Amino acid sequence: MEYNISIVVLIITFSFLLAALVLAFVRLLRGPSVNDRIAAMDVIAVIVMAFILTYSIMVNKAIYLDLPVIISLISFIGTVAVSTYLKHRYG
Amino acid sequence: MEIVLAIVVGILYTAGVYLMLRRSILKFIIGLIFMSNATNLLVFLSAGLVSGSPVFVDGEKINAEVMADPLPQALVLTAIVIGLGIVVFTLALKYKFFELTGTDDLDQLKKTDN
Amino acid sequence: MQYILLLFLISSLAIFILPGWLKKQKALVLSAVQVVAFVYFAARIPEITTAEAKYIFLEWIPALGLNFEFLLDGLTMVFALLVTGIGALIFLYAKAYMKSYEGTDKFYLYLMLFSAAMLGLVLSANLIQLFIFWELTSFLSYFLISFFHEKESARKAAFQSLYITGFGGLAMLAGIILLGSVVDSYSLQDWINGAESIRQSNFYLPGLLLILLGVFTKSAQFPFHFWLPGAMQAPAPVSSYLHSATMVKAGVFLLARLSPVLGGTNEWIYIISLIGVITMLTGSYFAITQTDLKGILAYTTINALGVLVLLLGINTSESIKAAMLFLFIHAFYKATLFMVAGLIEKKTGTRELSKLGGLVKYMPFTFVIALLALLSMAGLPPLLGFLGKELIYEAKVQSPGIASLVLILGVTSNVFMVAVSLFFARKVFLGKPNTFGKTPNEKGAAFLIGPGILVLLSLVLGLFPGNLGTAVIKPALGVVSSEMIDVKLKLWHGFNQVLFLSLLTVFLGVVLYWAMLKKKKLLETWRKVNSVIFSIELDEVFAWVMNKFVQVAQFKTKIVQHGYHRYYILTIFVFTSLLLWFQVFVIRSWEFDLSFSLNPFYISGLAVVILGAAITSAVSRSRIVTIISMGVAGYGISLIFMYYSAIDLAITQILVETLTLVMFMAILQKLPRFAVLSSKRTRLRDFFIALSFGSVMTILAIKAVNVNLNPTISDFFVENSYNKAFGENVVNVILVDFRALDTLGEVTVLTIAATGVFLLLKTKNKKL
Amino acid sequence: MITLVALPILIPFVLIIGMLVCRSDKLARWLGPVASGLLLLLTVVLFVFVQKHGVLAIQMGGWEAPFGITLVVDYLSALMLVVSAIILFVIAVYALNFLPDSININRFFIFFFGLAMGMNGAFVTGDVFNLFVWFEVMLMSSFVLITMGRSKDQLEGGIKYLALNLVGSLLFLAGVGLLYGKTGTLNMAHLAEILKNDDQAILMNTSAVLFFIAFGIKAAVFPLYFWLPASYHTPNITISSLFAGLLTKVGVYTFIRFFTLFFVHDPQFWHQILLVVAGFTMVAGGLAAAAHYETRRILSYHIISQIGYMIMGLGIFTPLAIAGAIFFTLHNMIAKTNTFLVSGMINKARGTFELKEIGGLFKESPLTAILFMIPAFALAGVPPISGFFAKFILIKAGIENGNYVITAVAIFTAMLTLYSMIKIWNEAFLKKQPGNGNPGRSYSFSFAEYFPSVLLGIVSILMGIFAMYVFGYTMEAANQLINPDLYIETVLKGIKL
Amino acid sequence: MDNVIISIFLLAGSFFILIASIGLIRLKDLYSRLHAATKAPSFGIFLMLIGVSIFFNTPMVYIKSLFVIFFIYLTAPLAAHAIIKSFQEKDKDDSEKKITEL
Amino acid sequence: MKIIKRIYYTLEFIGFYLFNLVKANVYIAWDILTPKIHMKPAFMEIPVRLETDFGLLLFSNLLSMTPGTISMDISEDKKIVRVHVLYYKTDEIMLNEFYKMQEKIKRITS
Amino acid sequence: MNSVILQLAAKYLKWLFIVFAVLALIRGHNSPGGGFIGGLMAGLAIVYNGFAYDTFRIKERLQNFPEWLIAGGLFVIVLSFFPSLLLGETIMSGVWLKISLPLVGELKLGSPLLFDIGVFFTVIGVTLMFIFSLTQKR
Repeated sequence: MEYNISIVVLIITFSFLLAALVLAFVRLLRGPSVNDRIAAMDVIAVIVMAFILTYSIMVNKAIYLDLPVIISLISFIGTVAVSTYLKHRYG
Repeated sequence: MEIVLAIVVGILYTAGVYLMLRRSILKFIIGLIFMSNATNLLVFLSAGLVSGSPVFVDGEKINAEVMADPLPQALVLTAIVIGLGIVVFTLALKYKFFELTGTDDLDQLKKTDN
Repeated sequence: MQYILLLFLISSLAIFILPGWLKKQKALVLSAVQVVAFVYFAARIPEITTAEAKYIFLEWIPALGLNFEFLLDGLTMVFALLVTGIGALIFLYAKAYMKSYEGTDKFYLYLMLFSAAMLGLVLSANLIQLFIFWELTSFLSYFLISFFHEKESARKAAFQSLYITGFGGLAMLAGIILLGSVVDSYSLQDWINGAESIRQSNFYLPGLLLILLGVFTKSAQFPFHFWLPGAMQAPAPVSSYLHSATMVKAGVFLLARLSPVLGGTNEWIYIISLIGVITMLTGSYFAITQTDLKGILAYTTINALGVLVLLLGINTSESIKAAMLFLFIHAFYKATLFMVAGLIEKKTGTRELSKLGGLVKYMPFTFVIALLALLSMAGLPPLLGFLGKELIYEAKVQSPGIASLVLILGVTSNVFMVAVSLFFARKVFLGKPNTFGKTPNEKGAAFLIGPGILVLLSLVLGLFPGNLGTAVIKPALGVVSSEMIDVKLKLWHGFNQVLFLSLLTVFLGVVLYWAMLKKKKLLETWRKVNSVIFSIELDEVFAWVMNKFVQVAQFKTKIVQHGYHRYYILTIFVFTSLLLWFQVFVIRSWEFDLSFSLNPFYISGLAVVILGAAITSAVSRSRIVTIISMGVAGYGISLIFMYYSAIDLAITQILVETLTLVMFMAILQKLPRFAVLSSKRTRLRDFFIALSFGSVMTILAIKAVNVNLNPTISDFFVENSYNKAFGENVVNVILVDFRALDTLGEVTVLTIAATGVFLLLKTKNKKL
Repeated sequence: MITLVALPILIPFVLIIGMLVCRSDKLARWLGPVASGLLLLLTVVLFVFVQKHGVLAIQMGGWEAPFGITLVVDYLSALMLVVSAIILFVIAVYALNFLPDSININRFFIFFFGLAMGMNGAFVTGDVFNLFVWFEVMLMSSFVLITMGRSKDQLEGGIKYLALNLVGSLLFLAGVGLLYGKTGTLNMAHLAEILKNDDQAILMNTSAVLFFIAFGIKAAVFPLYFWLPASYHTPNITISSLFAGLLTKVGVYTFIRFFTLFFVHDPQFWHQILLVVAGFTMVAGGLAAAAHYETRRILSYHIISQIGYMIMGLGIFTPLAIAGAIFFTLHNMIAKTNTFLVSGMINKARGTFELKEIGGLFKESPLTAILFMIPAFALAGVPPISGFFAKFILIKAGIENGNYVITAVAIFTAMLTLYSMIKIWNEAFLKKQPGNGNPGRSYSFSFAEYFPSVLLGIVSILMGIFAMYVFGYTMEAANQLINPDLYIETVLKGIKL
Repeated sequence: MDNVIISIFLLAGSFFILIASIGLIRLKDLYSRLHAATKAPSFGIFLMLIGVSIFFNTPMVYIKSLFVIFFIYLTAPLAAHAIIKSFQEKDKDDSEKKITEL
Repeated sequence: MKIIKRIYYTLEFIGFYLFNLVKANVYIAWDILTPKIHMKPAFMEIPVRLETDFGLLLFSNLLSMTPGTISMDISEDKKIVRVHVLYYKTDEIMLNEFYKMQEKIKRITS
Repeated sequence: MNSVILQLAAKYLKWLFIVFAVLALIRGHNSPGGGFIGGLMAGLAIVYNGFAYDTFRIKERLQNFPEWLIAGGLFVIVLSFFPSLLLGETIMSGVWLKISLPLVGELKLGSPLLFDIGVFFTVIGVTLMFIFSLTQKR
C-alpha cells in the first residue's frame, strides 16, 4: 500500500477521462439517432467508473471500489431499458 | 470549489424551474427531478464539503482525520428515495391522465378552476 | 333571572316532545310560559323602585372578560315587560294565525327562542353577552322572515335584513372591544364607572360610531331602514312582535343603556339626533304613499324608531321620559295594528290597499280595535298616544341646540302620521265594500284577544297614566339619566305651547287626509313625484351592490384562479424569488470567501458537463434526449457526491437515476411527443424567472456554506457509531439507528406511492 | 408510559400493514373505525398526560436530544392531535356509507392511515427533517386519495394539487438544508436554543423565507393557494372532507410552531408579512367563495379565507392572538369538516353539488338542515357556537394590539363568510327544488349516515358552550409557545452544548 | 517499479477510454461507433482495475476487481446488442427528425 | 483427469481471450487515431455449433469483444448468430475463425 | 426486447444481482450498502428479467407477490421495535445480540439490522409494484 503514484499521472488520467466525458457528451448531444445517444450514455457510465477508480487511488481508499461494482451491474439496465422501448417507433 | 457547486445548484434550479414552467406535463416531471436533484445537492453542499474521507469509522479507534459530515448524507439519501416514490407516482398520474384525456398540455387543464 | 331564560329555552325545545293532547295547544303552553315570565317581572317592580337593581354574576370566560352578567333594573324592566307581555299575546294570536300553515313547530321554536334571546339581550349587563344575544336575535329574525322560504322574495328580504343587521352587529362588536380596551372590561358596571375615561380616550369617536352602526342597522335608521319594509314578508305575528314591538327596539335599548357611558357629548347629540330626525321624516313621508297594508305599518314603525332615537339623542331627562313612554305607546298600537293587518290579510287574502274597503260590515270588532289603535298612533286624546305626543313635543321644545328645527320637522312628520292613520281607517274599513273571494268574518276569538287587550291597555293607561309613570318609567329614567326625577303623567297639561302644537298637527293632518281622499290625483301625483325623486330605492341599491359584489368577486376569481397551471407555479416562484432577493438585499452583512477556484479541474469539468446536460435537457426537442440528459446529470451529481465522500449517496443516486430512467422509458412509448406550445417570448420570460430563482438559490448556497452559527451535531454520530451502534458505516447507522424514524417515514412514503401507482394504473377487470 | 408519545405514529403504521394484507371487506369496515376510535382514545390520554406534565418528550431510539429524533407533545400538539383524531374517527365512520363502490375500502384505509400517520408525525415531531418526512407521508397519501376515483376531473385536480405541493416540499427541503448548514442541528428545541442568543440570527431569514413559502403552500395562503380550489372539489366527498379539515391545518400548525419557536429574530419583517398575507388570504378566499355556486367550491375557497384568520393570529403575535389562532384552527377543523360532510349528504340526496340544481332540503330533511346550520353558523361566527369565540378572540387581540387594518379586514371577511354560508343555506335548503332536478328522488338517511355529522355538530356546540375550557387550553398552549423554555428544557433535558 | 507499472496501467486505461470517446465522435455510422463504444471502454476499465488492484494489494480489492471485470465483460456486449437490435427493429424513417420542440 | 483438462482448456481460453482483447483494442485504437479509416463493414450470419446456453452466451459475448465483430442477434432457435463485421475479408476466412472459437468454448462448457 | 442473448444473460445475471443485493444488505452496516441499496438492486434484477423476456406479466397466483413483500417488509420493521419494548427501553432503541462463532468470529445481530432487512424487502416490493404497474399491457 505504500505506493506514491505521481500526481502528474493522476492528473493526466483525469484529463483523459474528462476529455472522454466531454466527447461522449458531445455525441450524446449530437445524436443523430437515439441509439447513438444511448451508446454515448453507456460510455459515460464507464467513464464514471474510471473516474471513481482513479479517485480511489488518489485518496488511497479502497472503499470506493464498491461503487464500480454496482455501476457495472446497473448501468446497462438503463441502456437495455431505453433500447427496449426504442423498438416502438416513438422518439 | 463550493462556489462552482453553488453555481451548479443554481443552474440545476434554473433548468428545473424552466422545465416546470413548460406546458407539457412530461417536461414538468423532468423539471421536478431536476429541482429535486438541485435541492439534494444544496442540502449536501450547505453543510460543508470534505473530499476524500468517507464516513467509515474503523473499529473502535476514532479516526483523527477530518470526517465528512454524515448527517446531510443520510438526509439526502432519504430525500432521494422519497423523491423516487413521488416521481414515479407523478409519472403514473400523468400516464393515466393522458390515457383518459389524450392531452399532455397543461393549458388544457382548466376545467377544475374557474 | 337566568332561570327564566332557561325556562324559555327548555320550553322552546319541549314543544317537540310534548304529549299529543298538549301538542295541539302548544301555543297556549308557550303563551303561559310568557305569562309566567311576565308575572315574574311584574312582581319585581316594587323591588326596583325601592331597592338597588338586581344583579347576577356567573363566571364564564373571565380571561376574556366574558361573563354572564344579568341586571334587572328600571330600563330592563320596561323591555322585559314588553317582551314577555306582548309575547304572551302574540302566541295567542299566532295560534289562530298559524293554524293553516305547515311547520308550526319550527315557527314556535324560533319565536320562543327569539323571545328568550331578546330577554337575554335586555337583561345583559355584559356587553359581549349583549352582543351574543343581539346576534341571536338577528339570526332568529332571519329564520322568521324566511319562514315562507319557498317564496324568493321572503328569502331575499330575510337575507337583506340579516346581512344589514349582521354587519351592524359586527361593527358594534368592534366598537365594544375598542372601547372595552380602554377600561379593560366589558362589564356594564365597569363601563359606567369608567365613563369619564372612555369619553376622554381617543377611541371614543370611532368606538361610538361603530356601536351606533350596530344600533342604527338594528333599529332600522336611515340609511339602513330599508330592510324593515322588506321584513314584512314574515308572518304577521312575527312582524308585530319582532319588527315593531321588540327586536327593532334593541337599538333603542342599547342607546339607553349606554347613554350614561357615552351620552351627553356633542358627538352623541348631533349624530344621533340627526339620524333620528331623518329617519322620522323618511318613515312618515313614505308611509303615506305605500299601497301595502303592512308596508304602511312598516314605515310608520320606522318613523317611530326615528322618534325614539331622536329622543335619546336629545338626551335630556325630559326627552328620555318621553322616549320611555313612547316605547310603550308604540308597542301597544303598532303590535295591535300588525295583528289586525294580519287578520285582514288572512280573511281577505290580500294586503293591497286598493283592493280593500268596507270591511266594517264584516268585521266590526276589528274595526273598533283598529280605530282605537290608529287614533293612538295619530296622537289623539284620550289615548296613550296623545300623552306620548305631548311629551315628545315638550322634549323637543326643550331640546338644546337645534330645537326649532327638530320641532318643525317633528310636527311635519306627525301631520303625516295623522293623515296616514285616517287614511288607513278610511281605506280599509269604510267606503265602498269591495268584493272578496270569500266573505271575511271574525271567527276565531284568538285573533282578537291580543289586539283587544293591547288597545284596552292603551285606552286605560291613557286615562290613568299615573301608575305607569311612577312604577315603570321613573326607575327606567333613573337608570338612563342617572338622576331620580319624579314622573307625573297626566292626560291634561293645560293650555300651553304644546297643546297648540298638537291641535295644529291634528288640523293639518285632517286637511292632508281630506286632500288625499278627495283629490285622487294628488296622491297619484305624489306617488309619481316620489318615484321620480327617490328613484333610487335603497333596497334596490342593496341588491345592486350585492350583485356587483358578486360580479367583482367572480371577476377577481377568474383573474386569480385562471386555471393556467403553469402560471400558478410561476406566481409561486416569482413570489419566492422576490422575497428571497429582498432578504438577500436587506441582509448584506454576511461575509463570505469569494475565492473562486476551479480546483480540482475534473470536478469543474464535471460541473460543466452537468450544466450542459441540464441545459440540453431543458431545451431539447426530443423526449429521449431530455431524459437521457437528465440521466447524465444524475450520474454527474452522483460523482460529485462520491467526490465529497458520500459513497452510499452516490450509489443510491445512481440506482435511483437508473430506476427513474427505466420508469420513464416504460411509459414513454405511450405518451405523445413534445410540441411547440409556447412562443419565444414566453420562453424568454420563463427563462428569466428561472434564472432569477436559480441565482438566488446560488447565493443562498454560498451563504449557507459560509455561515456557521454552531458546530454541527454530527461529531456525535461519528464518535458513537461504532461504540454504541456497532456499525462502521456511519451513514447507514444514522439511517437505521440514530434516525430510524426518518427511514420509517420514508418506507411508508414508498409503500403508499407503490400502492397508489398500482391503484391508479390497474386495469378495470383486475381485482384489487 | 412515555412510549405513548410515539404511538400516534406507530398505530397507523401497523394499520397500514394490516390493511395491505387484509383481503376481507368486512374486516376492514370494522377495523377502520375501531382503530381510529382507538387512536382518538390514545390522543385523549396523551392530552391528559400533557395536562399533568406540561410537555412530554421521547427520544426515539434512546439517543439524547439534539442527536436522535425527539418526539414532543406540548399543549398545541396535544390539542391538534385530539381534534384531528376526532375528525379521523368521524371520517372513518363516514367513509363506510359515503365511499362509492368503485373505491375499495381496504385501499382507502391504507391511505387514510397513511394520512393519519403523516399528520400525527408532523404534530409530534421535534425535528425539522423528520417533519419533512412526515409531510411527505401525508402528501403522498393525499395524492393517492385525491386521484382514487380516477375520473378526469380528479386526475386534473390531482395534477395541480401534486405539482404545487411538490414545489412546496422541495422548497421545504432546501430550507432544511440551509438551516442545517447554518446551525448544524435539526432539533427544533436546539435550534431555538442556538438562535435565542445569537446576534447573527438575522441570517436565518432566508431559510425562513423558504419555510414560509413551503408552509404557505401547504396552508394555502394568498399567492400560493391555487392548488386548493383547483382540486378539493374533485375527489369523493369523504376524501374532500378529510382534506378540508386536516391538510391545510397542518401547514398552519407548522407555521405556528416555526414562527414562535425559533424564527423569532426578525419580528418586524415577519409579523408584517404574515399580516399582509393573512389579509389578502382572507379577502381573496372570501370573495372567491362568494363568486361560486358549487357547494364544495364555495367551501374550499372558504377554507382559504379562514386560513387567513389563523395566520392573522400568528401575525399579531400576542399570547391572546396566538391562543385565538389556535382556537380558530381547532374550531375550523371541526366545523369545516362538518360542512363538507353535510354537503356530501346533500349530494347523496340530490346527486349534485351544484347549488342551482338543488333545493327544498329544509322541508324534506330538517335534520340535515340543522346539521348544516350548526357548522355553517359556527363558521359564520354566530354566537354561542365555537366560531364566535375564535373570531372574538382574534378581533379582541387585533384591536388591543393596535392592528386595526387587519381587524377591519377580518370583520369584512366575516361578512363575506356570512354571505357564502347564507347562500348555500338559501339555495340548498330554503329554495324550492328546481324543476329540472330530480324531484322524485328523495333519500332518507340512516342513523349511521347522520352520526358523523351529528357528532361533529355536538363537538362544535360544546366547544362554544365550554369555551372557557377550550380557551384555557389554547391560552396555555399560546403561553407555552411564547415562552418555549419548558419545551426546550424538556427536549434537551439540560444537556450542555 | 510498481509505481511505474500502476501508472502505466492507469494511463493506458484512461487512454483507451478516451479512444472510445474519440471513436464515438469520429466514426461515421452507428455500427462502427458501437464497436468503439463496446470494446475500448471495457478494456480501459480492465487495465485500470489491474492498476488499482496492484495499488491496494488486498484480497478484497482483488475480488472486487475481478467482479467488476466480470460484470463489464458480461454486460457491455449485452448493451451493445440491445442498442443494435433496437436500431434494426425500429422503423427506418427514424421519427426523431419529425419531433417538434418544447 | 477431466477436471485438469477442463482447467487447462479454460486457462488456454482465457489466454486466447485476453490476446484477442488486446488485439481488438489495438485495432480499434489504430483505426480511430489514424486519419484514414480503413473499414469494410458487413453483416454475417454464423451457424452455431454449441449446445449449452452458457456456451452460447459466452460465444456471443466473446464475439463482441474480439476485433471487428459485434454480435447483433441470435435466432430464436439458437442456431444462427448474426454479427456485424468491421473488417470483412471473405466468408470462409472469417467463418473458420469463428468455428475455431466455438471449438474452444465447446471444450470448456460441454 | 425479447432477445435471445438477453434471455440467456438474464438467467445468470438475475441471480448475480440478487446475491449482490443481499451482500449489500448484510454488509451495509459496515461498508457501503444497506437496505435501500440492496432492495433497489434486487428490484432492478427483476426489472431486467422483465425486459429480457419483454413481459412483465406475472403468474396469476403471484399477482399479489409485491404486496406481500411490502407487507412482510413492513412487518419485519414492526418486529424490530419489539426487542427494545420488551426490554423496557425507549422504543426503537438498538438491541444487540453478540454471538461468538468459531471460525467466523464475533457476530453482532441487532434490531437495527432487522430494521434494515425490513426496509430491504419493502423496497423490493415497491420497485416491483412500480414496474409491474407501469408496464402492464393495457
